Amino acid sequence: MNRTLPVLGTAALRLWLPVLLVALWWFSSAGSQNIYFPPLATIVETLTNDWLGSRVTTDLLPSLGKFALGFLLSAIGGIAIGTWLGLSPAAREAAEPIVQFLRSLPPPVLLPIGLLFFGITGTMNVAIIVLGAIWPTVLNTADGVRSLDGQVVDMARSYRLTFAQRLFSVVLPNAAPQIFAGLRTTLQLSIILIVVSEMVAAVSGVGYYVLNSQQTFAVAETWAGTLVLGLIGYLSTLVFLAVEKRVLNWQHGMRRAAQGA
Amino acid sequence: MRWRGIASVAVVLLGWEAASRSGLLPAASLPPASDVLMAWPTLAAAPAFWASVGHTLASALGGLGIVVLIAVPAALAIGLSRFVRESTWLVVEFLKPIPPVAMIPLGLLLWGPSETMKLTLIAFGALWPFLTQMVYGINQVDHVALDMARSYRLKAWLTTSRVVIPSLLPFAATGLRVSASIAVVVSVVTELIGGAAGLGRDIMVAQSAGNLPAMYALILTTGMLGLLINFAFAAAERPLLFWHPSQRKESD
Amino acid sequence: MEHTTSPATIATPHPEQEAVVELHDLRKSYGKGSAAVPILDGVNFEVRRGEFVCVVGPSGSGKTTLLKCIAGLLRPTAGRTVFEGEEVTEPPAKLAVVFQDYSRSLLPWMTIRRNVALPLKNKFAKAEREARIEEALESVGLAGKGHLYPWQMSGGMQQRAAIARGLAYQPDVLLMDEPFAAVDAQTRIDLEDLVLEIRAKYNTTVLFVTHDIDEAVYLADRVIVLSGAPTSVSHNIPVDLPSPRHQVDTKREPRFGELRAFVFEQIQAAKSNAVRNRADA
Amino acid sequence: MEHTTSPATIATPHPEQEAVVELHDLRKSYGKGSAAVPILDGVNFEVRRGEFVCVVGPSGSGKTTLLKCIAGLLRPTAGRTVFEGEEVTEPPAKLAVVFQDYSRSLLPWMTIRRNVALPLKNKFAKAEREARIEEALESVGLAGKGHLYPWQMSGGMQQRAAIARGLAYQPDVLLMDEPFAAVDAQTRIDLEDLVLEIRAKYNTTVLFVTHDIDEAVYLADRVIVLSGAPTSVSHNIPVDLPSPRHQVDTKREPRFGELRAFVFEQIQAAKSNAVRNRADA
Amino acid sequence: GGAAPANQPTAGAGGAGGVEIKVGLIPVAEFFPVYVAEDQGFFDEAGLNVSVESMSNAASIVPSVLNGQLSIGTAATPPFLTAVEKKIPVTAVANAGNTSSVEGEDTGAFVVGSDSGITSPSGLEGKTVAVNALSSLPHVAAVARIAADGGNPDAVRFVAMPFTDMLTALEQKRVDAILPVEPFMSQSLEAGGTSISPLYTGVYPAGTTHTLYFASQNFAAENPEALAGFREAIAKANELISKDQAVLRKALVEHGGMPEATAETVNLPAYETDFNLEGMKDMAAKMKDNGFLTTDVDVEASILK
Ligand SMILES: Nc1ncnc2c1ncn2[C@@H]1O[C@H](COP(=O)(O)OP(=O)(O)OP(=O)(O)O)[C@@H](O)[C@H]1O
Ligand SMILES: Nc1ncnc2c1ncn2[C@@H]1O[C@H](COP(=O)(O)OP(=O)(O)OP(=O)(O)O)[C@@H](O)[C@H]1O
Ligand SMILES: [Mg+2]
Ligand SMILES: [Mg+2]
Repeated sequence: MNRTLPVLGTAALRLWLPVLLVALWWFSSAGSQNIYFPPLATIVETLTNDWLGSRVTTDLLPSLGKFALGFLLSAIGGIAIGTWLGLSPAAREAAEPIVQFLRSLPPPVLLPIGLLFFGITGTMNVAIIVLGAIWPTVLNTADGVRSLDGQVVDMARSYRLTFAQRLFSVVLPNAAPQIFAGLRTTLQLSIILIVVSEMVAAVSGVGYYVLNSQQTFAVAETWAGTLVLGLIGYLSTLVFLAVEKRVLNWQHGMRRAAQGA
Repeated sequence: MRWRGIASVAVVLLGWEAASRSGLLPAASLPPASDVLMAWPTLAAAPAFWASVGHTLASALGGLGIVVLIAVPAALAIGLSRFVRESTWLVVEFLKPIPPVAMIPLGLLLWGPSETMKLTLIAFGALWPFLTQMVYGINQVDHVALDMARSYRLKAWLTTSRVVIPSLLPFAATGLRVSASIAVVVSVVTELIGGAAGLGRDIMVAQSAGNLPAMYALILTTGMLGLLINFAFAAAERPLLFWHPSQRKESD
Repeated sequence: MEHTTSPATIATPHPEQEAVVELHDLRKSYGKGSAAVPILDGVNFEVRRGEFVCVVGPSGSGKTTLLKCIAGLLRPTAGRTVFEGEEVTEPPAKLAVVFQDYSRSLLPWMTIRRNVALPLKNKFAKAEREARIEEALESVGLAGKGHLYPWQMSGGMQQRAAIARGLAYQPDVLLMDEPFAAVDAQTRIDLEDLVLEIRAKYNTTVLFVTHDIDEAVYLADRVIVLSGAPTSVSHNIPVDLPSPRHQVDTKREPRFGELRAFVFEQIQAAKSNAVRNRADA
Repeated sequence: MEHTTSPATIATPHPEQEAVVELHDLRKSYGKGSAAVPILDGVNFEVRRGEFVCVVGPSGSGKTTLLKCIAGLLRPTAGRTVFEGEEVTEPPAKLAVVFQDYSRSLLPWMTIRRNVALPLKNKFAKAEREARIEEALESVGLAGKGHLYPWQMSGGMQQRAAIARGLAYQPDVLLMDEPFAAVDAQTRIDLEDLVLEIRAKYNTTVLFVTHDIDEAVYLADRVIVLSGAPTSVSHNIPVDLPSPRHQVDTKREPRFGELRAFVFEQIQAAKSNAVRNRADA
Repeated sequence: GGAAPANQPTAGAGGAGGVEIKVGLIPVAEFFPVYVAEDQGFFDEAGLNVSVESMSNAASIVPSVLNGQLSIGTAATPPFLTAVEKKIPVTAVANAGNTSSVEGEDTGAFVVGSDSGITSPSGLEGKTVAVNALSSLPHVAAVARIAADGGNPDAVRFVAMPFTDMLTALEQKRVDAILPVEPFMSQSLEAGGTSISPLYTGVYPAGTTHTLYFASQNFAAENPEALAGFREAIAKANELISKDQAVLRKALVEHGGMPEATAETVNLPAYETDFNLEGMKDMAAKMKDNGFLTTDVDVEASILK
């Protein structure tokens, strides 16, 4: 009893606003004549028709695969590069202009470069996702790595911890909250970049679906595709948070302790 | 002092030039570095170019301003109130991955190829990184410091402004820099596709005309813009974060 | 079980004053459900206005936990804390805490002076604030150091800065958690007398956690000895030494030696008891 | 100016052993250029193998700074630190430090057990490591608490955990910065004897900063008194008390009382001297 | 909503006090008569005050035309027909560019690598072909051409990529053929690509309206005179250009930023004064045959009378 109540409470808390918004949308759009704001019912119908059938294997799974691969590569690469930049002032100084420059380039202009090196393959889509989404993790990791408390640095030095120990037991756990903040943005950008990467040379995929329906004035499909992206984002965030909760367990505990639980 | 940065830029440019000249990089889609750099003076001579830079920069910064205005109170509410956090969770997580690119038609329908459309989409695209970062930062505030604030019964605004916000600053600084480059990116993309005035539209026009050197010079300009904004933020950060371990290197 | 017996018969101090802090069967566990570890296990005592009460007990027995419950920073699992007649649900305004973890209770982005000034913002006008800050810094031996940041100071200086913040706030009730642990012997003596002086001047009620038994006996009107975890009050020892106290004279009195030895023995007993209890369980 | 005179003539302890740590005119300022504040102002002394040296001095005089220079954590502005015959440029492998700011030197993302285990990974095989960790935790009274995170422990427990880490590492030279400031009287006594025992068993050289003069005299072969900032060695006092020490017997000896009083006076003098110097400048 | 600032390649402020017309213009040669008309004062004569917003494609122009931010949009005929089929309330108001009748003057081509061994559009079966966008004018034309050539368009894999990247993709053999239009067609041929077939000529009847100007039905209903004036001015410009292409080439350099050398040599479409209905109907029919449209579109009804 005691244990289920708070859980139910959380569920109710989480649901009321989305339910309210969806209801508002549903009723205010019902019978809408505006071409760009079709009734939600129509959108949902399109969604179920298009996205519960064969498109799952032809469009959804390939896109998800590219997204997952792109995100993982961004995460690993971002943490690696960020750590390197955070630890070495010389590397930071040398790489900073390039990094800052690259991350300010709009992803669509990265497409030619992706095409150039990877052609019209899935690798290109993944490369675009990585090129566009890696930066928040790089930046956050670098900043997190640099924010190590002086007392902890002294401890690590005086006990002559090996480089690996410093890295995995001291530097990265210390930066972990900030790294996760970066990863979460990278996650978001990875989904967004599915669309951008499928702007070029794609004949299937969620991003292609959204773009193509937009080009051909298929508004309900555009909305449906956008909702699919939202769902992907939501579900992947759930997975992400589960992982984060495990890794940042100590931090949650510390916070709860501070709040007097 | 920043010779390493300058050196690495020079190396990249020289590498690019060499790769182009040797045919490693196809000149048809990526002209040699020298051609692109040569296109710059021509561009810079035209007032229209500077007007475009101004448009892109103004909307990126404007959008960023909106982001800060929205995100700071929102993050405080989300971080400090369980009710707000849980209630908005689903909506926020659902909205985050929606690409601003997909919102362009809606933006155009509501506001046309205008500044308002651009600002809205920039704010929409750049909000989330900053917000995410701020919420993570709130979870990091030292609990001993918070206990101190509570026991001295600091008013909410004092606790916020003197305890929570300063410890948030390192997170906010990172978040703002991430958001700033996303703001530039979204700004350019909406111009590119949505046709609002700015560097993105110039890129689109140069591309239609097949003027590759000009197109790449414009692309470089957008990158430079991000670089400049970033340096400005880094410079502004230093005096604000002097107390932070990352900044007090010479404390020994 | 609680003893109020002391080595000899003594008079209750401040019997005429009302109780400022009352603890009624205070209980606190960390963790939930089956993982809950009881720390405070029914703590009962009261502190009267103007009284100076020292709390001693083995390390890890729950002194900090107790102080946080009194300060309204932790919610007790059961039982009540009453402050000036009202149940404590959030930190009372007239109370200040000097934390054990001094290095983290100072804000690194503010100078010492601004750290001390921070809680005064709502309480005093500017001119008075300035005067108070100067006075507080001076009295803890940090005159002229107000411009330093916490991370530019030694451990003892940080601790003194935290004390200055508590003093400048001039609360009705001051809770201090091992405030002098990091300062040298002479400074410690000075600070002890400083706190006594302030208590005398403003009739401040002080609840003081310390590990130093000499210090406890020297400062207190009453020493509360906590048992080992889970904690309750094992002894409540009135200190019948003449006031005002004097570092040399008071400590020279035979009664001081007696009380000191008695308190020490009680802590020892509390500790071995706790060990025994644990072995039994 | 440095005095090696003590209240009575005494023999130099361990004169036959080589020096493990030598300080040659060590100087350290914080800040650069005209903003530089000198803290260590020419510190000279040496510590011989197996010796137990206590460093005392006013709060803020530079004891922590000195320890960090010896540990290779701070680069001196001038002068040299020599460790086992070699100039210290980075932390020597055979040296361990127990830091004053214990709450920040423990990693909050690891349990106590893992905090203690961390530096042992490179030094010992798994089985020995396990044994050492158990032994170290046991000896500081934290047996069975290894699964707790630092933020689940009281201040004293955290400090003991940091001590356990230093002990388990079994260094040739152990630097300890006010390691017992946060623990109760009885635990303190136990830990004092523990450190003496370890020193005897492994011939560990110990450099020990403390504010407690009794502790300094009780533990040390030699007490070094620092002057107020800017700091130099004001006194170098050999402690001619018989070994092994005993908490009751040693402290009962008249010589103990003499040394205690002498050290106290010297710190007082150092302090007022520093004040005078500052007033002169 | 804010007014759109128009300080990009703008047709300038002509006769003050005229009817404000804002054109959302895709910056390709087909629509440059707008600049010519402005430069020649044809809009002034019609009492119009025309300004230009450069935009990337019809899909992004349509919403702004519908909400009144733009008065007139530009589009190739296929996306326009798609919009009409989707019941978007737009109507064609003027003819822009037309299919050239002379084979050598086509503005688009099938280009393959010189050593590809592909010699005709039907030879592209099983191959990959780059187009600028799917369902675009070149895509629709190419499908029709392959079908006409006896090939099966369904067996050809069309992929979208910017014109600027096509040549490289071809050289790197990422694709087997590309469908560049001017100025990229000339560039591709110069760079050693081989044209195996013109893109538009012969697929559609000569003079087919392949690009056009459109407005929202609302705007058309409320501003018949303005639109008539616009059609008139464009017709004049088109007529002028058919006689003297130099005016248009000049506009390409001045208003489009096209390098002069390129502007002087690119092939230009035909510019006719009025819609070519037969061609449009033919295009609609072919689009339906090839799956670009699912229903029959009433082409005649989609044109403003
Ligand atoms: N990073 C720093 N920047 C500037 N001054 C510093 C810094 N760290 C320490 N100091 C100054 O150096 C002096 C000595 O500090 P240190 O920590 O060595 O003292 P200590 O003897 O260990 O004192 P305590 O007994 O209180 O711990 C202090 O006056 C302090 O203000
Ligand atoms: N957040 C927490 N979660 C679980 N256990 C905790 C937590 N905080 C404290 N404890 C436990 O509560 C007990 C009492 O801690 P507390 O800090 O009150 O002790 P203390 O008497 O102040 O000790 P010290 O004198 O060493 O400071 C300790 O055994 C500690 O392990
Ligand atoms: Mg405590
Ligand atoms: Mg110190």
